[in-house]
Amino acid sequence: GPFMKEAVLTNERKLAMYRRMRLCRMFEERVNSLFLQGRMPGTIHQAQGQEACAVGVCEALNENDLLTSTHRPHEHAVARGIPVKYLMAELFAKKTGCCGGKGGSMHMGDPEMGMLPAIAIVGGGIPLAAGYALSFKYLKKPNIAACFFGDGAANEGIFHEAINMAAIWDLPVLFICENNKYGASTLIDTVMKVKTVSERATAYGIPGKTVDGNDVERVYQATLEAGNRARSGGGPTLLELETYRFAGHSRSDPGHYRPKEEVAEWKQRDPITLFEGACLASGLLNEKLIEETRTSVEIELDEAVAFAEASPSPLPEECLSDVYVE
Amino acid sequence: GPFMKEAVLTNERKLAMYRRMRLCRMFEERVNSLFLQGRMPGTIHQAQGQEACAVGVCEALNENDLLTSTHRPHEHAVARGIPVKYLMAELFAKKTGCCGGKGGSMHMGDPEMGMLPAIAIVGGGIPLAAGYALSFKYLKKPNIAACFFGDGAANEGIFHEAINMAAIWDLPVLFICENNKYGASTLIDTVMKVKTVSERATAYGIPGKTVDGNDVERVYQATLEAGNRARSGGGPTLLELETYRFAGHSRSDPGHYRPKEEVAEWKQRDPITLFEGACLASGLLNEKLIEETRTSVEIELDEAVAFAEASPSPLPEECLSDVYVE
Amino acid sequence: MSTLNEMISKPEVGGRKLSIVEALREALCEEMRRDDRVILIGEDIGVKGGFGGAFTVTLGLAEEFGHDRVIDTPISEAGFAGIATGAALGGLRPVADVQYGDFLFLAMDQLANHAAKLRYMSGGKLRVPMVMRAPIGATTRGAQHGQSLEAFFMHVPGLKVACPSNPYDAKGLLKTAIRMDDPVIFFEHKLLYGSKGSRKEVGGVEVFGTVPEGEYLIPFGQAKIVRPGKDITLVANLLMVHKSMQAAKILSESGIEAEVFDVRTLVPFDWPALFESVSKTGRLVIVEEDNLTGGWGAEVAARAADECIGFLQGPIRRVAAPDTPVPFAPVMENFYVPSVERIVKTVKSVVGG
Amino acid sequence: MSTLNEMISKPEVGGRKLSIVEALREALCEEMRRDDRVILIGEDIGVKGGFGGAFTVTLGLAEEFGHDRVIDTPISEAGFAGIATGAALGGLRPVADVQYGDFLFLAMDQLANHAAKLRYMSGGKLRVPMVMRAPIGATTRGAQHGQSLEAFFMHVPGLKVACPSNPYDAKGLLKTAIRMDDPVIFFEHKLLYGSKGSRKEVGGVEVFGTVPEGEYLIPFGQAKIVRPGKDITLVANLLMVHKSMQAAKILSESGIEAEVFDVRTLVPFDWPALFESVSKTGRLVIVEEDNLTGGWGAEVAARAADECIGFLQGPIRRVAAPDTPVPFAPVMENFYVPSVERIVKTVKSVVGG
Ligand SMILES: Cc1ncc(C[n+]2csc(CCOP(=O)(O)OP(=O)(O)O)c2C)c(N)n1
Ligand SMILES: Cc1ncc(C[n+]2csc(CCOP(=O)(O)OP(=O)(O)O)c2C)c(N)n1
Ligand SMILES: [Mg+2]
Ligand SMILES: [Mg+2]
Repeated sequence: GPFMKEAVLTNERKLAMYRRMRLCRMFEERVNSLFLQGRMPGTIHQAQGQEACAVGVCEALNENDLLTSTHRPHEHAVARGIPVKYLMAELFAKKTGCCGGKGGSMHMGDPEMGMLPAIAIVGGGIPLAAGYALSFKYLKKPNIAACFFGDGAANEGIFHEAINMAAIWDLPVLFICENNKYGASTLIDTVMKVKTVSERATAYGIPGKTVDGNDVERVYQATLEAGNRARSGGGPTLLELETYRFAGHSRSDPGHYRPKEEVAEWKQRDPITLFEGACLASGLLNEKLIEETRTSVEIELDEAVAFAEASPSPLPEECLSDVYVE
Repeated sequence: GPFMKEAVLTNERKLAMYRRMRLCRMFEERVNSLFLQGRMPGTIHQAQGQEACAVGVCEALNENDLLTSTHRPHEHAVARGIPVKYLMAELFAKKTGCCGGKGGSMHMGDPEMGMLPAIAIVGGGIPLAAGYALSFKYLKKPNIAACFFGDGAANEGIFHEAINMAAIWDLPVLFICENNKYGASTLIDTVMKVKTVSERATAYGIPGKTVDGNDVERVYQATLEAGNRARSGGGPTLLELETYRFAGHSRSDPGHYRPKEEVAEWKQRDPITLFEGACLASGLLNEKLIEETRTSVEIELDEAVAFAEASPSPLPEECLSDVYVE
Repeated sequence: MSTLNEMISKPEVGGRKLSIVEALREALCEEMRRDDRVILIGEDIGVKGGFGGAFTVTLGLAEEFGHDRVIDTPISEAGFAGIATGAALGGLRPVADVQYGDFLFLAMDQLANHAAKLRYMSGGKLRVPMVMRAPIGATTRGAQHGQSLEAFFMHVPGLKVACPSNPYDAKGLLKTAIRMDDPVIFFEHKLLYGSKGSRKEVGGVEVFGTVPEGEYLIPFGQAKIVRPGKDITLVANLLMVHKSMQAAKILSESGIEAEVFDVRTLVPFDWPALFESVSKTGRLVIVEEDNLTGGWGAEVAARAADECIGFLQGPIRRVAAPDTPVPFAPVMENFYVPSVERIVKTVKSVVGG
Repeated sequence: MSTLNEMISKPEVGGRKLSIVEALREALCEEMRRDDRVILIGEDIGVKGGFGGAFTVTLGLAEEFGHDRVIDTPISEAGFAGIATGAALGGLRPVADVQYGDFLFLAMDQLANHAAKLRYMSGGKLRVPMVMRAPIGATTRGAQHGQSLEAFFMHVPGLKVACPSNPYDAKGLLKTAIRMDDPVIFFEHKLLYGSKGSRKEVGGVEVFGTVPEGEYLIPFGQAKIVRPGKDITLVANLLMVHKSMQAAKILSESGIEAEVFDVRTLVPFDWPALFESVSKTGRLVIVEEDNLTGGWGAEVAARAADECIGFLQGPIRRVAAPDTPVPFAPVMENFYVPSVERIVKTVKSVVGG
């Protein structure tokens, strides 16, 4: 049968997950300050607060599995294991970036690392993941495709069409909705009568499940379970991760449409603090280790920024290449 | 409050419904033979066997309600009460046709008679009905929009998007799925894991209901009920009518993908025979009345064909008009 | 830029300087006050504490007109395009908008197969008085947030297409579009919105045009010669009108007087004015941000190559984006988007050659 | 027509006369036998007892290759366009199809924003080896089943576009498209399919071309002069190649020798061959079934008005459908679709004038 990871997380893996969550968060914080310094073009959509989703899901994926992402891809890319220097270089619009400077923040990804360039059309990545899963199934590969999208994407027609086809063909794909309550400024309850996105799975005859998206172990377990089901021919699952973004929708958004109390409440449930707490309690972590982690992450990010800054820009004419293979 | 029809059907109305069902069926039969004689251009999608849906639904609509239809619109148009001579003239591509010869079989309809030109893009009429319903609600009119579509249309993304918006805004619209088991040659069970289309209503938090689409009284009652709910601000309903088309998908289709037994079985449940039987049993109908009905319908159709044939063709250059208002 | 812009939007007495965002907002506001049937429908356009749409155009309108008239939708472009169309059939005058023009592709079927054709299919019985607003142009957002899409919609019979270059035209054309009984795709360039609101863009052009108080309408199908000249006709729209004006300034220093032709609306297009200008100058260069192949400029060139062939003293050339998606990196994007230099160079190649 | 057609698809030894439907089916069959990764995906293409797609092209293929390779989909054009794209990214070579080209608008976002741009967005790391087949042309089905859509896709960088006029080209180009690593939109004209199968159309052209047995490929970007002539260049594709050939015959009776240029692929376009022909003849008329404004013919005219201006002895004219939706009534549709008479008249207006 296909390779399936252990459900029980070893201490080693937990520590790696902890560091990766830190890396995600600190990457976003670094990007934020660099952006404010005007050192990055375009706009950015950040994911502080959603680290448990990114890391929990990616921890459950195998090397040759495929991940798709959205306009908010930074943490997904970090969690998937794309070296941060290539992500940073992309944000700096450098030739060494993961997309050669052609993609930018909204298209971060690296097919060679098991992640398509992120799709900035809301919902647009859903059929791509299903199609990739079709190729896995057809080629009899043991892999799955995992597709991140937001609560807002669940109202796009493509969500309906792609999930239905994945369902009738039992494709090895996971539809993972990061429900952070808002699509831009729009509260999910105002654009959907159902209480959870996962309920919609019933319309396609597939399992739907809602889990705490700020609990990285829960996210891991749920993803692994759904993944194993998919790997063994059981078809897709619609997995909803309840989470929250601490920052605004994009850099220009102060987020006045969200009650202060709501933001504060969620910050109380910071996924990193939660996991850190658990690891401290179990004695897996201690202040010293935490400090060391922070420091090593800082160094990794410093090196990434240095790499990005030292990297050459693409030549203007390079915009003409990569349109066609032939 | 808005005008709501009586739930109990008077004998008078039942007789009118019976005649209308006959008119639908005999219209299709007449069109079929005219088409085979090569007297009609293009193609046609016929609805023999689905008369209870067309007549039951339209009987529950008020004068200023709005109906939308599909590539299979003939019986919907007849049931809505558009004089058959204008429908026949359209099929003959004449200037006197309900669309002036610009629409044809797949775009039959007449806004002045409460029916939009039929939409031949599968699912394409669903948001139009919802939008029309939005105008009813906004203008505080007592009306509803009723939208016919097939089982195949329930897999189009627009089905998902439009029904969701109608749901969150409580629009006065009925989504009426004529489930005749097949989308062209494709059996519904092969493209949908759920057993009924109406189950999908749960994904939008609205009522969904499946009824016998060959029982015209049931269809009427279900439509009236959902319509009253919509008229009084209760929002949309997804109504599924289980039925069957006796003919092929389109004129060129012999329908070899359907088991003979299945076709035979459904023909046993011919909606007209069923209603006729009930009316005979209750003494409302007798052989004489049935014969008179047939005859009067024949005459109406003869006159329609005569009108169509006597009507002028549009001028070639007329193809240039009606693109813009200004 | 503001001086160039003055020349474009002929200052009127009693006018104030507004950004395009302010001019568009004023147009929506005036039309909504004038006619109850005018409603707005789109994503994040009326949410309390929200953005007023992706570029603040609808900011404050929900407060004045309420949420029955400023309707926030789910992220369902095809769906609300169809709902706007249906509502228009039902007697309303919806002004819908997509946050980025690129998303119009999601609504393409509803716009091109339905909104554009319903009147025709009905034999002239129906009217579809709706407007779809769409911000376009490259602003370092990459391939899915920077396309120019005029050509796709200019090619759909049944749709009208507007593309204002300045606040005066933006207000006047939007008011006309809202009163029009045909569906209109209304393109706005992100770099022309102006910096009011939180959305200032790098490379943005400060277009504060003088806009008269209150009522005025600009008819569709009337181009504007924003700079008269005898040597060559420069046809442009949106941001490219401004770049063409800058190029014209530089060109006149070397004795070439370019006539700058602002199309204002692509459908209907003011062909008589174009032919008159080209017949006079004998030379034509079209400037568009759209990809070269199949851009709207091709149609302009084709018409001139038919109607004006006898007057042409040189080749008809186009300054357009190359046939590639929009790249992210500014160095590449600046190469991609037609520059003043490229316009100057191309004009000289035509006048010289 | 068959004699004209002979001239088009140069008979080869060992060839047989096939309809375009048969030629396309043979191309699919050969490629599927050659390469396991080639799969078909679309509506009603493999159903037992079904149609073999809307126009019988895939008839029998499910029987040979099974339902894992001939995949029947729900009616979800955007969805299966995206799934085909994803499968292509994953290493398969999907050949998808819509039943009528008009439905491509439903998949426009997946085709134009995704399939066309993924390679670029990835900095050249991805390949999207997929084909989307689409039957086009007016056949008295009305406004939503008769459009010609080449121009929309010719304008999307990242997509390639083919439009064969005869069985020989249809087979050779489809085989090339399937082996190509870029996404291809493959247009087929309903009236050229031929009457085999149940789908004979009124006004259909009996194009039975000689097609060699087995292996041959036709490269994209190579136009074909299907009739040499010295007086004027007639550029056409699909059905219009045949009407242009008929017109050329009539014209030669009045001493005008038209060179008929079959574009075969719009992207890439064989510009050198076009410029050579126009430089030789000095006159250009483009014949397309598409709506005039913004049709692919506009691009051809624009390029010639740039590159060949010095050689042009007359205006560049286009024979195209008027800017209206497709009408249903045959009398109107015949007026709408470019006729041999209109081509003859237009050519004379150019040669005369
Ligand atoms: C098709 C489409 N419509 C609109 C947008 C503009 N937009 C970008 S992100 C966003 C909100 C998405 O919300 P959600 O799916 O919940 O993801 P989140 O931002 O919460 O991570 C919107 C409307 C887009 N990028 N694509
Ligand atoms: C968007 C779109 N895709 C495909 C078609 C071709 N087509 C016409 S009818 C049909 C089947 C529709 O099935 P269903 O919705 O069940 O309606 P029915 O024909 O059974 O009444 C198909 C695939 C179309 N007209 N529109
Ligand atoms: Mg969200
Ligand atoms: Mg059906």
